Amino acid sequence: MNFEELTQLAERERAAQHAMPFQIHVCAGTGCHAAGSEMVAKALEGEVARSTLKGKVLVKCVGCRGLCASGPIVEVEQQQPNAEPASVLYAHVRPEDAPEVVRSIGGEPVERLFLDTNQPFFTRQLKIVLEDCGKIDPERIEDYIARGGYRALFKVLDEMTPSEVIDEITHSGLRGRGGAGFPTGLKWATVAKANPQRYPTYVPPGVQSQKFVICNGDEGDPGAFMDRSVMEGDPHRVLEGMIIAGYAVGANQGYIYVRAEYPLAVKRLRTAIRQAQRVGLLGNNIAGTAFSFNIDIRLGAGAFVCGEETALIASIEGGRGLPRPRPPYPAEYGLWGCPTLINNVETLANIAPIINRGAAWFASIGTAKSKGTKVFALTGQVKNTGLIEVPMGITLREIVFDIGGGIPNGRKFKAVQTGGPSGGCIPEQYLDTPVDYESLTALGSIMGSGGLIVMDDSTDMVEVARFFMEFCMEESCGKCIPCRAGTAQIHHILTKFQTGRATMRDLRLLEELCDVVKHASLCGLGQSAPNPVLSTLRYFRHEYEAKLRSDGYAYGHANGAAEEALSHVQ
Amino acid sequence: MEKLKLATVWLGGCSGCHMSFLDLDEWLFDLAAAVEVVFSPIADVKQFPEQVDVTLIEGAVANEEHLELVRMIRARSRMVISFGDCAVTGNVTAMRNVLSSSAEAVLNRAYRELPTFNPRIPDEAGIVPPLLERVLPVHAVIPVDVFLPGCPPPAPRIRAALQALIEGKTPEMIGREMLKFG
Amino acid sequence: MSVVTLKINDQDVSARDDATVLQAAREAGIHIPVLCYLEGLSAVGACRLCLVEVAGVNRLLPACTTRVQEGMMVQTNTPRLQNYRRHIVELLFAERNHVCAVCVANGNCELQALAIEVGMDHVRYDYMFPALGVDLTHERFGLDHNRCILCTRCVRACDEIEGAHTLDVLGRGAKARIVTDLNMPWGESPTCTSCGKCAMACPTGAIFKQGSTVAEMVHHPEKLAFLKVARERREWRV
Amino acid sequence: MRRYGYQGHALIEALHTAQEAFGYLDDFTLRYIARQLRLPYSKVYGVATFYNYFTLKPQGAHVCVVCLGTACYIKGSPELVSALESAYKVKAGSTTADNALSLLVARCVGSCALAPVAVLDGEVIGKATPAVLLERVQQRLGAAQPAEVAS
Repeated sequence: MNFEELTQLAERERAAQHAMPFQIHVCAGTGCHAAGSEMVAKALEGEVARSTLKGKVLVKCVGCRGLCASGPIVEVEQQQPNAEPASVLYAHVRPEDAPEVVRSIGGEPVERLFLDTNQPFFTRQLKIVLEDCGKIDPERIEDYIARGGYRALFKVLDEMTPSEVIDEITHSGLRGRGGAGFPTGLKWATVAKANPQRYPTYVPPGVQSQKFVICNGDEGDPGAFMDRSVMEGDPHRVLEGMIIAGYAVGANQGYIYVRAEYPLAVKRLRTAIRQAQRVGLLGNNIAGTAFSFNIDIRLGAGAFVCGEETALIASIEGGRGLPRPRPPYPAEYGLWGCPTLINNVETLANIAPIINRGAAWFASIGTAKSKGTKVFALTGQVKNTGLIEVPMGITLREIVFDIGGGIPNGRKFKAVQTGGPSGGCIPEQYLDTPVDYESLTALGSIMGSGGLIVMDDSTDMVEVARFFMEFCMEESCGKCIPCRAGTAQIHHILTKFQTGRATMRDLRLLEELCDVVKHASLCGLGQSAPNPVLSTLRYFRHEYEAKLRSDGYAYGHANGAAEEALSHVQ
Repeated sequence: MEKLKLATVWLGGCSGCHMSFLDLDEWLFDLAAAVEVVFSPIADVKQFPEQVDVTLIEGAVANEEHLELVRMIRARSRMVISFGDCAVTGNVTAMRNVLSSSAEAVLNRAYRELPTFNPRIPDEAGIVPPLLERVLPVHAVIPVDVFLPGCPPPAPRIRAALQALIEGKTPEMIGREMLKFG
Repeated sequence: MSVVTLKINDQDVSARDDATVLQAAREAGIHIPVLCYLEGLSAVGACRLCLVEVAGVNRLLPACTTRVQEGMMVQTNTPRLQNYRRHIVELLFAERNHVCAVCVANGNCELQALAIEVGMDHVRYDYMFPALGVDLTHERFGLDHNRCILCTRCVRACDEIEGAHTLDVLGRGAKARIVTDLNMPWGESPTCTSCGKCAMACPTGAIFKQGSTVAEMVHHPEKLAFLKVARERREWRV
Repeated sequence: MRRYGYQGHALIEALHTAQEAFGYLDDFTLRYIARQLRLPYSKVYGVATFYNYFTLKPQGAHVCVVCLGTACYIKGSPELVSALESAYKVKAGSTTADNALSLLVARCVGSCALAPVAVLDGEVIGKATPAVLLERVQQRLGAAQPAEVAS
């Protein structure tokens, strides 16, 4: 396929869609799917076929719309000349609502199911990564192309050198969305520069490439499902980002590492890869150029540590997912010892928009050091749970109270937890902190991959810390001692707090141990594992102290130095 | 000048540490000149005295009597020394903890499963103090000032520690001679 | 191959540019404690005892895997490092059932020696007392999981030098254990050559010769480095 | 395995395929995979036990996975687990004696907005309460074993 063919395909698809004056989008994301959206879609299709609108309404299943708690979500779109389609959103739609929904098409919306999009949940969001999620059918490449998909790839292949692509990404200020926030352009430049022959390598036969691009879709944080929604709702966007990355760094082979627990994401990515291969956007000599790029899917198998770059590589190589010391970094010494670019799903989903609209546009969004938007999975004790995308620099208060709609059941806000088991709890007094990498780190938490869990005043913060530590303990790979034995001891001490057996001595030891695990562990899992404990100790220390046993360690006290204790015998 | 009041007690251990203590041979005479032994398994004193300068605790805390005693020792002693590996780590005494976290299982194993003759857990009131669920090192129960490891601590190590204390100094527990477990 | 100069503990040291900080330090007679590292085996940077401070790097780096660089400034024994090392050794003692008094390696144990080196007079953590087994099915060797610190020296010796790969690690985290083949008794292993390199490599009393009793097991880790050189270079042909 | 040219790095893919086919990984399967990929037994065993997704024990006729991810946890999923545990006399992570039901817990099934979540034979049950979940499980078990429900 060349650019002309792409344009033609897009035109054709758009014309076909415009021939249908109405579209009904039924969310088929995991949340709505679980709420029965498949039945709703069938009912709507049947109803349309029976109605006078037959042939004028297209019913399609789309990716996540974000407001998962109100699922199944249905959107009715009406084409308008020279403007974005007018749309009406319905929540909690059941199959038996189908006749009413179809009857209302072209007329007044169904009041009972109507979801006002003029509320902060929608108006305060800014969608870049998720712009097509919930608009397009994730199982049809034509739909993606019709909305401008793969234009960025052709722009890159036809007009830009690899180093120009890297410059563009660098100037955009994009930083890794996997959690640590490493500048993406710098990472690409390092891989592009890296010499594949520097380290002795063993590349298995059948694997040709000397450099690799890996998409990290091993979203393991409990309470996070951003990457899942992107992979399920807009898989081609991820592929396009990967192909561009491959072109920029000089790699010909890519791997998407996805959790096996995400069967729908795996299925949609497989479909997307097949479709892209069929039209010549993946494979040898893409778009008739000299550039070739292939993508394979590798399944994770349930190990949180494999989100760590070097552990992920070990897993793709077919081994236990053990991290190894860095340096050398994967950018120089990665998969099978070759230079390897590893980017998170959300990072790669940002690439095409940056190429299309330019680095300056992207850099105009966000704060001085954190550009663009961030997708969060907003969950916990908050009215509107779901998937949101917000510009960097928005405050936590806006997220929790405007977008999230505040705390339900008349309870009070207590803390918001970001970054999952690697992050921390942020209390009320810091709610006006802008969301960017540096500010969250300064508060003892991290941006993380995007889990955002709201806790109300009924939450026991020591229990929260213990919960996360149990997670880290069970997910520790066991290779290095501070993480393997340290997380187990932290968990043990926290359990003592919860069973009324902790003493002041345990509190002191807990603090010392957190410092050891944080600084002596081998990889990010161990280094960040103490964060939930440290942040709750910092902001909710009184909750720990209130749990100390009342008789404490009160069986006398040590005298320590004999010089003083025994001075009377001298 | 007062003489240093020294106590030694024997909790959950084999008495090997006390044997090693006796291995100090003729230095015991020098010791006797410098300290007053106010309580010890090798002295006939029934009640732990009110005021003690230094108490050496051999053995781990294994039953309720031990628990009560170490708390009393802490209250009445200026310096408490964990004397030997059982006191410092739990050592062999604590190996029963691996078996189960309940004392019941340990008693069953020792008195019911293993004996070939008259298997029965001694249950007459007041004859045996109840076992703790888990055997604990002394510092898990009370603050300890000095740790004197070894199974048993070699006599020269005991001497070096006591010598320092007699001189009113804190023993320097450094290096293989002073610190090796086992 | 060129030579770089660096400073370790304020002492000028020169080393080949492909040397690790640990090698450079050893050449210069500067001691850095290690546990999972063994000359002759690949370095994995797992035990974290050899962590050192490098000026300009805000993380601690393992000396065994970090390459020297021109002008590097390394500190190997700061109070902070000493503190971490003691904690690490204490964590190991609390993790499984290390009872020196009844151990075959008493007096010849690297863990015990480290405890002395870091000044561990007692363990501040609660002991975990996991119930772990002992495999005595092999006719020549025994494997006591209670004394294993998961340094994987035996696994690497078995794979890298003997080439049998009878040993590996099963599970993960605190539940990880050394495993023989498909978790079968060692004595029934179809792959074990009974070469004993695992016993040479073991730093504690976890792998031992059958029949050895308290304090009788002496390991010979230095033999492995010799074998490695012999097998790789093959220069002493007869 | 052929797809990857019998390469060692295909181990995880091979384990996935085998588990999909047989439901779990038994000794024979592990042995076969090791020989086909020319990998040491201990390595195959090490990998199979490292990852949560693989199981070496057969599962029950029905599988109920309760999510213990953060969002589900703070919205009460531990109560779901204990309700099932006491109703069917089964510990989390194991299977009932009659092999009818396996009760598993997951770290996160990624449906946090529906917390608390349980997955019963692949069907996601969102905003679950102990009562609803017990009812649904009983329906499944009943369908498979009408005799037992009658008794």
